[in-house]
Amino acid sequence: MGFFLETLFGGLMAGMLYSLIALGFVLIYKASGVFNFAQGAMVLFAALAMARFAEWIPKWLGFDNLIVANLLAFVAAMALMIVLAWAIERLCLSKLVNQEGITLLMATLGISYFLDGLGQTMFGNDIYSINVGMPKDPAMILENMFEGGLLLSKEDLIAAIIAAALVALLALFFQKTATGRALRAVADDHQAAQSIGIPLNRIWVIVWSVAGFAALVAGIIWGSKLGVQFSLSLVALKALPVVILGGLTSVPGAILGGLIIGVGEKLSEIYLGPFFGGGIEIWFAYVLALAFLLVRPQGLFGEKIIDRV
Amino acid sequence: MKLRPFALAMALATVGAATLSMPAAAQQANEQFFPLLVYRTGAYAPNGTPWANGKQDYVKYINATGGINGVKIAYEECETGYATDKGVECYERLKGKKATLIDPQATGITFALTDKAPVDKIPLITLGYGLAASQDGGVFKWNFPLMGSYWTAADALIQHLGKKEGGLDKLKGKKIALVYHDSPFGKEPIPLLQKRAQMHGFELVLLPVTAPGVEQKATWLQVRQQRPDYTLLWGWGVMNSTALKEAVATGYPREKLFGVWWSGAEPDVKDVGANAKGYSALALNPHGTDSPLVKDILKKVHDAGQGSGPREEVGSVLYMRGLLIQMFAVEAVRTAQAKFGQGKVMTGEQVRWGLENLNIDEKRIGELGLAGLIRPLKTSCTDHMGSTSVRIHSWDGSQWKMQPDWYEADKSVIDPMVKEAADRYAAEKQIKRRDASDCNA
Amino acid sequence: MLYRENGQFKASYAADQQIFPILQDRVAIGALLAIAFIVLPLFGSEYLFRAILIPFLILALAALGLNILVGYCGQISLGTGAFMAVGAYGAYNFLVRIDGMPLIAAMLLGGLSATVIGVLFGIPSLRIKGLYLAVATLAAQFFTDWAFLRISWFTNNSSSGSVSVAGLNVFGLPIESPVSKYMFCLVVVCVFALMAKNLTRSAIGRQWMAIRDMDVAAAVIGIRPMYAKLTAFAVSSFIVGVAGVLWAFIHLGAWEPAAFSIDRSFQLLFMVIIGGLGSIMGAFFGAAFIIVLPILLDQIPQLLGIPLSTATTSHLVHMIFGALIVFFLIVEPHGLAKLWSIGKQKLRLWPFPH
Amino acid sequence: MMMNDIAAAQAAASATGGRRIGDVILDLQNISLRFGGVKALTDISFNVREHEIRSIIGPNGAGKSSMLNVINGVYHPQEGRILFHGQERKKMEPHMAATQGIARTFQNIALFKGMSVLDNIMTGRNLKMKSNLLQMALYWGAVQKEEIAHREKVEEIIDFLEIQSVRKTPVGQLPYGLQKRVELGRALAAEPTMLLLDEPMAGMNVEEKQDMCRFILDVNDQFGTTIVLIEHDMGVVMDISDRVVVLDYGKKIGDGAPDEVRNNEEVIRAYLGTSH
Repeated sequence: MGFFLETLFGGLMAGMLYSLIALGFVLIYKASGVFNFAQGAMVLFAALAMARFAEWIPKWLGFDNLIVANLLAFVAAMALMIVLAWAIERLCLSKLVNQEGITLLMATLGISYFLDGLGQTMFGNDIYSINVGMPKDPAMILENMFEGGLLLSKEDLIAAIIAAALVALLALFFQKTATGRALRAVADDHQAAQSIGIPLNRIWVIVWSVAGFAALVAGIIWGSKLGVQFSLSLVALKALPVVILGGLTSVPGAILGGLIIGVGEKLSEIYLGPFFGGGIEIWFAYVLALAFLLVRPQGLFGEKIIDRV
Repeated sequence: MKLRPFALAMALATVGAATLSMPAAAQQANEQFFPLLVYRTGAYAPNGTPWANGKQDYVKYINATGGINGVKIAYEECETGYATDKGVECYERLKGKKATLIDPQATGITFALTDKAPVDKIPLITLGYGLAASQDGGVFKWNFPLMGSYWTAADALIQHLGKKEGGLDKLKGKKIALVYHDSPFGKEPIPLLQKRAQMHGFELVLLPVTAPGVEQKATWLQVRQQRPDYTLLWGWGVMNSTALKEAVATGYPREKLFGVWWSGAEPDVKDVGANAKGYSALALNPHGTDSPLVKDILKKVHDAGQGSGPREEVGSVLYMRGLLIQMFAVEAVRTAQAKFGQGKVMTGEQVRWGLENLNIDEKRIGELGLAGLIRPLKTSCTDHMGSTSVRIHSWDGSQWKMQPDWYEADKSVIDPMVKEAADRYAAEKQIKRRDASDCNA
Repeated sequence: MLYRENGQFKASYAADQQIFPILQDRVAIGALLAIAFIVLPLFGSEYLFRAILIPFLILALAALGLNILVGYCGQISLGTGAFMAVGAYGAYNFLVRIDGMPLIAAMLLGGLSATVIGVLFGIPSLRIKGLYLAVATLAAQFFTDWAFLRISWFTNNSSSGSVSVAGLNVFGLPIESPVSKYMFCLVVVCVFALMAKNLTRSAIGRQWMAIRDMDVAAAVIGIRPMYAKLTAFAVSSFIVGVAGVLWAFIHLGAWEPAAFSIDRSFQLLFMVIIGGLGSIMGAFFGAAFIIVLPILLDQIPQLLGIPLSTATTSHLVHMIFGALIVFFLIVEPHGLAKLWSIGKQKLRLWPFPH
Repeated sequence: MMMNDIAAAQAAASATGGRRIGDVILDLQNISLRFGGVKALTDISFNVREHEIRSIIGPNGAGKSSMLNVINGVYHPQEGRILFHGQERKKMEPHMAATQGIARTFQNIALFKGMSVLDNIMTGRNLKMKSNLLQMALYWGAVQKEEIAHREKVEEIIDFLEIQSVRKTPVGQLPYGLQKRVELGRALAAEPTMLLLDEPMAGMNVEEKQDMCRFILDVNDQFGTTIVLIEHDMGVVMDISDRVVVLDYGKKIGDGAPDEVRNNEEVIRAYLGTSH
């Protein structure tokens, strides 16, 4: 029982991080109809920028303070992500308006390749660390209830809390602010939004910047956990089933989907894995999402697609 | 207007055709050519880079000190990205330039090249990796897994655990987990561990990690559930540091965690720092900058502005492994020259003979500037490994600390397995085992 | 003035429905085949065969298969590597488990195994579309990656999980030397390319394109979406599976599942995009481009005397590929094949532009 | 001017006597269709007789296109019965309607824009092509013969619609009016017994409309094809239709011969009310 709960917690905490990445997908899809395959590359790019700036800035400016260095690096990395968002809008999206979803998806595949190359050329391809002072050792809780107590990774817990806070923040931003309303208007109907004076281009820059922000935070959390290097871009592949399960257009879907996938894959790996020889979590998440799609093609909270002719 | 990209494409195609059809860039007639297959990009770049730099630095060092009896070494790097098909492309490209020896630097590429090498007559040096069965020179005429294979590594680890417990028989009833990279590299040790488990009565728990290994939460939850007495780590690249971090996060004692020699370098622990304290791994090669060889390289290569990588990297574990691989390559050429002609460029076949007749004794080790740091190595027609000596080093939170004891793989365990696997391979490939006359040739 | 279709009148529908209705094109393709079948085997270097031509032919075949699915039928797939793997491991098992299994039979059976799996993972396409389907094909990718690593039956209980083949022959002729390997691939690719072309210009090809361009309208004129999509999946994965067999048997010789990883799937998708969606010739253009470009980028700086580090080159290749993908999608969504036909159009008018 | 021409064409058509309105072949009974909470069609009943030209009119959003989509199986009504040739239709997919001989065109052109005119019309014949996959891959003998036989049929349609000069052009490059014509050609290629036309003349100039009217009447006349037509141009509708159904807000408000409908008060109110 204790172990089951540990697995459950582990899954929930991993799921929260998937939600964070999935949120980046959903935001961009809602606002620009682009299924952004480059989200993973953005995570890597942002994390590389963060890690390297935190290393370089103290050297350039000649001081030695971890907190200041991290703050400055965060600002610099965020600025870079905004520039990136602008460049993507200017050079790519604005030229692909009204193209089909598949074309846009393939364009983001191109962007993702480009970013992988650019990030490593600019920042190097070694393994770098992000030190934001996350506690690494685990905590034991409820020791009087379970034999040996329940193991809880403090780092995962904090990461999950940050992710949850950010997800809540973004959801609020989307629902309550004027920009958020404009974003939703764009999501509903590009042309209508344009006709009432919402500047599409600016909205896209904003939404890609916000996705860049989500990527940066995800990059910092994952980077602090795993170290920053090439494989970080693969975490996006784990978020894909989340988006599919939750529905491409739904913020709550991304959150709930993340938790379901997180818990589902951990439980499956531990309780079903041994019967299959292990290593099943990656495809299990996909097959779970796929099976779900067959029942509900638009995902958990997605809007039903009606073909109009 | 629309024609312009087309014209551009045509121009590119013309240049391309010219480049591709051109004969391989001619190199000096009196140079020994070593292709250097490396990976400095992708998921395994942090580990591949120091390795590649070590290989290159040693070549530069030999050239700076007058070559091999006056024969300079030409080299060319080719990026494989750890991908088998890229590796094959590199091999095909560089072999055309009269390649005489190749270190594929990846298990998958080694498997693909093992079939091609005998045809092209290019020996493969796979120091500490590759196919365990290729130790058997009777079947694998062109493969040289010098210093050890995954079987000797696993054997040494089990011996070490036995020693800690006070005897191999004390392993009875114990539980040993293997957390491994889900690839041929990670799977190779399993047959040996299963055999040892049978011999000593310990329980073996297999926990695969999907490559590249950034997601291990479930694996380490299983470790926590199973509570193995020891856990062996068979990882590469980012999998290692992630494993250590997850071990920390799930509170698995690092003192009970033992890595293979591909899981015991600086990039694996650097990022975990003090939290990895107590973790041990096999040390196939020495590290540090104290040896005369490394000091000399720093002086003659790095101080001359010729260093392949940053100076701080020199002496790191994987850098030293690259250095050692290239050193054996050079020694093979030297050995071959002794037989086929001093100061001549050796062919692939001659280098192969050199590899098969290596005899690096204590005296030679001293001359190479590594006195006391490596064990003698002597290869033969039947034994392409030469030595199975290995030590253990432990991470003290900031650096690797070498432990004094040397381990040798137990021949009585390994040899029958090698023979059986080699015979199976020979049967599959319809290869005839070499006879004595072939050995003396 | 040389390239003219003026005066080449078609007196019958049969003549009008030829693959290359223009005489000059027929001459050109004949010459190309003559070079491929006669000149290259005589004069090509081993490097040219092994490092360029053989992988080019095989990947062009795989891209061709993928193009049927993506370019002709409009069903995006990110799991091509998986279907190649199924082909390779399927053929391997037929070869090692059945005594005296001829290579060509094993190859076709491998293709059929890929067809079965392809259709299986194509079934969701009946219910889900576009982006969602892309994720379904990723499920195929990850599942097969896992299955061939984990289920030792597929690898004939190889302890390391790596398998290899040796002593291949066709009708007693050994497929060992680079030239024989090249010729074998060339024949297979030519046969399949011709068959693929035939399919795309007959009724089923029109059904695929109809589904691609507007599936509701296609259904309304009597095209069964299920039949059209599943045949596209079947034909596509059969061809891709055969390419997988060639890749494993002929090109690599020894392989592990990583040879068919998701990177391979993306690589093939890029070939299709750059080469030209919905074009048989595009698959060849795309494959040539993607194989040759990195090699050129490796070599040209060296020739110019500005050696780039291997890492820089590799990153550069990534960036150039990425930029080209976006470029092609924006400027010429039909890829190199379209540029080629524009070039021909210009040539037709040359030297008088109007 | 134009009306006269059409009337003349109609007169000429009836003069040849090729057309004889027959029995009811399609009977729609109490059809209701909802999308989520939105009612698109409410309790609609009407029928179509063999060989007639049956028009559906109504203001925008009246449910006309939805009605066609119900007839050929794109939408599935929640309530009601559909009888085709006297048999009740069960679960229906669009391609089954095609096999029963129902073809249609679309309000917003639904051509296959990546294909040439010829290929577009050839797809219309797909139900009549019998070769299997392997034969097609080999493209020998029978397949080639079949292709050529169908090509001949398609060329007849191309001649009929007077689009010979663009047969190899990708449809996306054609002007709007020609695209509409190609779409009609694609529907005709299936040799349907019933043809559903969704605003075939929308956005056309007078001459194009005349041409299109002529084609519709010729089809009806020469092949005896039953036609269900949605059209906004009242003049055209009243001139060429045998009977007219009027929809408004998803409900039927009128049904009958053109003259009856023209004088139906509810219809007049609906049209005046929505300023058409």
